[in-house]
Amino acid sequence: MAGRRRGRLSVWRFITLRLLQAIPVILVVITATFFLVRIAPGGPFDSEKPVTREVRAALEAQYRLDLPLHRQYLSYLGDLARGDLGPSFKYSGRSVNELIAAGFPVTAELGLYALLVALVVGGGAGIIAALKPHTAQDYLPMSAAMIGICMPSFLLGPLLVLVFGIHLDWLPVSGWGDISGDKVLPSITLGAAYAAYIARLGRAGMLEVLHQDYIRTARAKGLPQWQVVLKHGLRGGLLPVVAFLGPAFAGLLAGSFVVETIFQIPGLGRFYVQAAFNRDYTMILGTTVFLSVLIVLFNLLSDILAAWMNPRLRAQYGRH
Amino acid sequence: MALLQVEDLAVSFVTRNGINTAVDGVSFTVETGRITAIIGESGSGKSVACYSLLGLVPRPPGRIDGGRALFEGRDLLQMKETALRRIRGRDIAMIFQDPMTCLNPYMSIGRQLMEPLRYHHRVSRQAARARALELLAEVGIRDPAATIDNFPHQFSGGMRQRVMIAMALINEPRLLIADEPTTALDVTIQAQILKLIAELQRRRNIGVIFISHDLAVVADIADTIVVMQRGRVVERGEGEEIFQCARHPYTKKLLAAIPSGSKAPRTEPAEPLIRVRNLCTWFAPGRGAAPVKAVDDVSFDIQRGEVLGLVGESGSGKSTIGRSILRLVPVTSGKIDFDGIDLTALRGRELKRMRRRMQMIFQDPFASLNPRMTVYDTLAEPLLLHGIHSRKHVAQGVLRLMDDVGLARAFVRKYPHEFSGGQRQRIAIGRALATRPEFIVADEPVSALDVTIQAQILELLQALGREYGLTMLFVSHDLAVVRHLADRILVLYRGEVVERGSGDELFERPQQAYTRQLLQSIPGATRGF
Amino acid sequence: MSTETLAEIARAERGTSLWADAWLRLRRNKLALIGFAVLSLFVVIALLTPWIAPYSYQAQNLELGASPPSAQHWLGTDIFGRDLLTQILYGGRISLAVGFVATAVALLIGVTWGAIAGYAGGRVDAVMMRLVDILYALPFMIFIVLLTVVFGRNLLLLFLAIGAVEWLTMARIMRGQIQSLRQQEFVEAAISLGLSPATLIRRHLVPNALGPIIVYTTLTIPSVMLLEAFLSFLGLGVQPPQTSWGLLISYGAETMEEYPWLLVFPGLALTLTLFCLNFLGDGLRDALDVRGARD
Amino acid sequence: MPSALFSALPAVAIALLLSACGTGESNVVSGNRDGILHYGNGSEPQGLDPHVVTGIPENHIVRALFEGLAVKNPYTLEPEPGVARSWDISDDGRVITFHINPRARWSNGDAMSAHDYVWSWQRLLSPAMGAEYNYMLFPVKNARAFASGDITDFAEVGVKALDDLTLQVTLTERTPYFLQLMDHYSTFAVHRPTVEKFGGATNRFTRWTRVENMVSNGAFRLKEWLLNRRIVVEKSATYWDRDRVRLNGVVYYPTENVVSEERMFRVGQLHYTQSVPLDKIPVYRQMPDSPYVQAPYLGTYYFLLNTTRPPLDDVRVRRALSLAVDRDKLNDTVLMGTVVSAYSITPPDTLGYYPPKLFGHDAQRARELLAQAGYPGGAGWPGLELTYNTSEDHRKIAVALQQMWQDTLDIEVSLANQEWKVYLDSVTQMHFQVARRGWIGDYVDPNNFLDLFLTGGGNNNTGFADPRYDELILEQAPRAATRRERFAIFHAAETRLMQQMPIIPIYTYTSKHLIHPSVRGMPSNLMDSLNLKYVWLDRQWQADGGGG
Repeated sequence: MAGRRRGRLSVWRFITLRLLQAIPVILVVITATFFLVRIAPGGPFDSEKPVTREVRAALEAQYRLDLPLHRQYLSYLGDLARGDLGPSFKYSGRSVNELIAAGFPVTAELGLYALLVALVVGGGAGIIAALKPHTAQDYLPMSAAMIGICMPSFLLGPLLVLVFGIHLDWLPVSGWGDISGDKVLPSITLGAAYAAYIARLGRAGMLEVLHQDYIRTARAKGLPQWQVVLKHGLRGGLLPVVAFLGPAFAGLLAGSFVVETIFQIPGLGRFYVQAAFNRDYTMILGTTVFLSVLIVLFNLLSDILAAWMNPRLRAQYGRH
Repeated sequence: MALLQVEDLAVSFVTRNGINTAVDGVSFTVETGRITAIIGESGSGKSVACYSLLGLVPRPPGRIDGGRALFEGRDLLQMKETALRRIRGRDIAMIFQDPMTCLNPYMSIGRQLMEPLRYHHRVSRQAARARALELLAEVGIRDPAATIDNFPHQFSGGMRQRVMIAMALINEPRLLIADEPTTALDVTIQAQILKLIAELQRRRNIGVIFISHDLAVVADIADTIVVMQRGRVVERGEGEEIFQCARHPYTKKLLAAIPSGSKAPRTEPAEPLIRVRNLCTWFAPGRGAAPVKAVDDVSFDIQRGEVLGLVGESGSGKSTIGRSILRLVPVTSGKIDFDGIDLTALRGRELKRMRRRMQMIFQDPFASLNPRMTVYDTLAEPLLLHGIHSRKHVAQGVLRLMDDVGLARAFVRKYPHEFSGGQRQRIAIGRALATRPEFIVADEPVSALDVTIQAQILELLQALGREYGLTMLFVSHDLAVVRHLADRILVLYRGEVVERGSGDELFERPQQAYTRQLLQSIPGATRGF
Repeated sequence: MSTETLAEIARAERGTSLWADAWLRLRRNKLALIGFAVLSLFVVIALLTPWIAPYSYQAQNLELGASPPSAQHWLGTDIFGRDLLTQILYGGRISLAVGFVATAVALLIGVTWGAIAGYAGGRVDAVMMRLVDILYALPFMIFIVLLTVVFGRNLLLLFLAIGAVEWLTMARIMRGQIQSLRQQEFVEAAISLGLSPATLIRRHLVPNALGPIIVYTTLTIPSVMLLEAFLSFLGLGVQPPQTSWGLLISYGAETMEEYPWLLVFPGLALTLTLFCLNFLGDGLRDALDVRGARD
Repeated sequence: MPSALFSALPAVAIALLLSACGTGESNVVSGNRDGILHYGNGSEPQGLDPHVVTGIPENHIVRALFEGLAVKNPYTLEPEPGVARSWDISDDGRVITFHINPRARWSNGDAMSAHDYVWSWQRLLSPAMGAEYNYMLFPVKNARAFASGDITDFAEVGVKALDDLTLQVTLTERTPYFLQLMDHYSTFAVHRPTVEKFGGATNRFTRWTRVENMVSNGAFRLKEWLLNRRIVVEKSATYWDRDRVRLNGVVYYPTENVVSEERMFRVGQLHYTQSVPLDKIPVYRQMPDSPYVQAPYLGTYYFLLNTTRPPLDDVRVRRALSLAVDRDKLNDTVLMGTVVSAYSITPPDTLGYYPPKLFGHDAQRARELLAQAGYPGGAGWPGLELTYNTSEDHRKIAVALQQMWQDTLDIEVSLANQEWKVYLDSVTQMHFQVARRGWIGDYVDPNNFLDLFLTGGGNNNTGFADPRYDELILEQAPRAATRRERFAIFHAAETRLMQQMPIIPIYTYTSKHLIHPSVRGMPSNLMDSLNLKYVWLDRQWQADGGGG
């Protein structure tokens, strides 16, 4: 009992430690991004019809760009410490906080569905392939996975729309939460590449596990094959997948831009990419900070999940 | 009628390189209430024979070529998979060799225990749990109620094997197949497990097949002994018969392989090569936590040309001492003096020079060889690194080493996985000797090997020790092995030296209770091997 | 002591035997060989393209416009009336070069970085991997835009830019591999021989960690080819009339309904490359895994 | 329980798929029934404050929510009454008196007054505001001085409320297009109490344009604003001319991706698209009852030539390049006949003005010119780089031009596409040799195009400097007594411009939309100007196949 309690406490220690380690990372990211965006050619007020000098000066004053660079930096850090990501340059009268708050839930939902698709399709394909390696049952799903990996979403998205949205008229071609079923195609499109990776990872993991001694033990108990695979093989086989999920989910959020554009989804991915195109300084910084925090959190989460799924690792973290 | 009657069983493996006959016309019987031991070294087909009965040999590449296996009158070999599944884990249960890998690490032992019961008998969860608790108590798990929800890694090897046994017995099978159930365990634990199996068998009156490579292990418990070599049964008999009058040369070899006797006392004058003073090696598990005192205030000398035995069970710190001397783990405090040089103070280039003079042979010849380096590369590396041979002449050096350790020269381009365990250990020994060291730490060099191989390797070590004039620290959990080889013995318990003396002294006049326990655990001890 | 053995040893001395052996084993894997042959063919075709291409890659025939496959133009023409086969041939030169060189850059940096971090452990590892985290989080597009401005545009820069992005994952995989290998006894054995860390990493750790790296590499090459197209949009990649498979596919995707052949054929070229790479990668992994060679 | 999670996944996935079945009634069908127009608006507006925003998508929404003093008739583009019931222009054309319609109301019921305009224009011109379109009011006396901070008393600026319903505007000089500017959103009035309540006159960071706060004066009022999803406006109950408004509402979609927009149109999610993918146009053209609508547009697509650097400092080289371009062929092939070849900067028929046409496609003459410049047959050609911002259509044109120059003149031209802001930077810094450019008129007048090339002008970007040209545009044209005289001066200036060829005009833009056949009252015009007051949806319209 005592040992277990100490283990619990240490998990919190571990989490705290990791979060503390993340602080310098995020600080460096902020600093580097802050200066990088200002070095990049073109500014937020550049447009095809150039503004007069007076107007530019007034705009810069409104956005505090008239301050010396180090003062801008310090005042940004000050605002950030208070949780204020500043006003957007592009969307007048909107704060970056507000824009992220509007976009993130949508992207998170999209990412979650995409991940579900990836897990169901990819995990399923990986397991099926691993059950009978080097047969058609292996080659077919794995070939599909390979195509999935190299099929960019700017290609898969429109293809799915053409087939299911236009020719078959089963599903809406765009939108998010407006028409029933409009979440299906984007989720599949975004999840496809990840499904392919998961299929490969899952297959390799399952093959490895199915050769373990404890699988033989399970079979010696007289369990049927499906129980052996699902009850004894799955957990160990999918561990590499879990380790992949954290970075993958963070990647999904950052990489949802293309899918969000194709399907006109009001998510964070569009803001993230457009901010860079618009040189929306505060928005670039805000989304970058937000995403790096997410990356840290999701990596931590997938580590914790992996540890939770793997009792041996659980013990290791307990000792840390 | 016999519980199990196997007749003319033949199993082969179809591989790309042709057909490999693994089991060739094997027959044996198992009676209710009796233990049949199948003895043979790795690759003799003893495990395949038993696995094929239960359909646990993967097919393909495995193939059953013929024979019958009547279990209570029904031929197991003719049964469909579904019918066989009803027998597996219910009427016939198995225990496997390595309790570390044979339990599912992701599932609590309780769930694993209950699984066969729930699957075969559709018992409620509560009832299954109650039965599991009973069995855990029966196999000697302390406080089962508190530990039933623990995971395998939270148990020691011996305890895991007890769990395995409980799992096998939970459905009250009529036949138990135990495949080398004690080979991966320390001697003391091995003795306990053997006792447990014999006890349970008597209490339940079931039939047992006990598979082992070591005659000594089964000496006390087997009723019938079947000796197998290269897929065939070469000898069979009631337990006592075999020991008294073995006919087949292979059986005799097996008997002879059981280590026995003490080494003759040394006559050379004592001149310490290594002095260890107040050695402490602690591991810090993390900031703030109390350190694990793997080695705590240990002092001893090793004389030049001496073989010093270091005995203790897993976790006693015996391997850590060896690694501390070789500077493979950081020393917490204390002094290690090698021929007048303080090893703990060495850095960089000096340390590298020193490494030439001291080498190590590891326990697991599977893990201690780089799987992607050929014998040639493995042996040439130290020769080139320490400039013992020029690149031009290194091939000659490699060949000479192979001769020394008794490996055929033709194998020079092969990879470790292409060798048997004993051959691999020969490569490892060759690598250690390549630098012509003065001192060698042998860390359980034979405990992963079959007895027959064990004897060969021990002999090789002895011969090479003489030839190279080696000083050796020989680490083992097996007193019999150590006694056979060592001039003096240290007994280690929980990081401290509890007793020291020559082999005979310890065997005849053990001072400490722990030493006595070690002595009693030697398999076949009562038989006087 | 037969002369045979000596001859064998003499052979063993030449070159690194692991790679020689891997090659021997690879030669027995039919799929991998096919993959290797097709890829080699692609490379040879890419090298010979200026001589074998049926048309000039920039000559336009605006009146013809986009036309489906025909006797004159086997794979059809694009909207400028340019021969698609020629475009694919020339695009292959760029794509294959980008794919292989950029991946090689990523491989070099990633493997070295990951191996050092994984071997050193402790604080060094923490600092090195935090740097990887930082690079992961930086806004990629701003980074690329800056590159174009600071260095101007050229292909070498493109390789470096892609390599500089792709090595991060490589480093992570490598580090994980090295960390688990680090615990193995043969590493301890190598240390006790007195090997320097650099030699130890190079001779003992890296060859044993190559399996997953090779598989990841075969997946990286096609994604790098597509990334190149994206960088071209940001102004870093190849400029028209030069082209690449990635660009052809992205143009083709825009007009997949009107001129499907403009998508299908470049897509086929990329997919074929991907499959061959994959077969070769799996084969190479198996070939390097000397243990798996038993059956 | 991870295993429980995994076993739940298929169920979730199936549920996800099932919920998809049946896409239901399309937006077009329901919109036609309810009088709601579904409008592809190109992108999310950067805001809805008329004095802050600058783009075209913003224009569409702001003009639905607000109304200017005078509005353009969508059929003729001539000004017609808006908030002002009528206006008087003095004989010298410098004083305009607007008579505010007494029925004009803010959406909260407040009456509109001339003071609203005085205050709003002061807001627009205030230096602290940084309104990018403040130059729209520069024709007004002292407006420029006030905007640049030279004078601080707004009373000196030529805007006065003579009484609640009378606004008097004094201009520096006769400005024939001034009335048009009253339909530009920067000159719209905003509701003073609302703006001040949420932050003050010149604060850009206020929340006054949010749905719950916004007070506007147009035919529609803001109903819903979901970022990057849609903006919904509904018919205003307070609008003075509400009886003529036939739509009940409009839904604006930020259709950033033109290909996606076309697909939305195809499945009946949109009545109207902002643009049409080039490759889809032939298909739509062939349709019976085609929804494809194309019309000339007040804009020119051209290439800037950097006249300060060789080889383009030689007018013969510039002319050779221009003459070598076969604009008609480009239009017929790559551009699918969707544009009008241009040979000068001002679009033809800019309120009756026609630009000079000094040249056509002439390969022979181009080669001669190049030879005269010292590069006979392309020999000794130093190379040339053409810069364009990343876009599929720009790329196509650049690739075609590159080959035309290669074929005709035997010269090497390399292409460089740049990301938008990098491209803008290159153009303003003049770090280019040839750069793609487009100009869309803010108001229908040649001046809006010709003043681009004034010496040192912010949009000149070519190094072109001609004192005589400056004089014609700045001195003579404003003093012209009649439109004809004025146009003659412009013609002379434009002739000078095209003789020196600091730009290569390529084509006059066209507006291209897909408009559902049920949409009525949406005529094409040169400004692509939409007046929602005229638009209605034909409920009777029935398609045989639905969406189109």
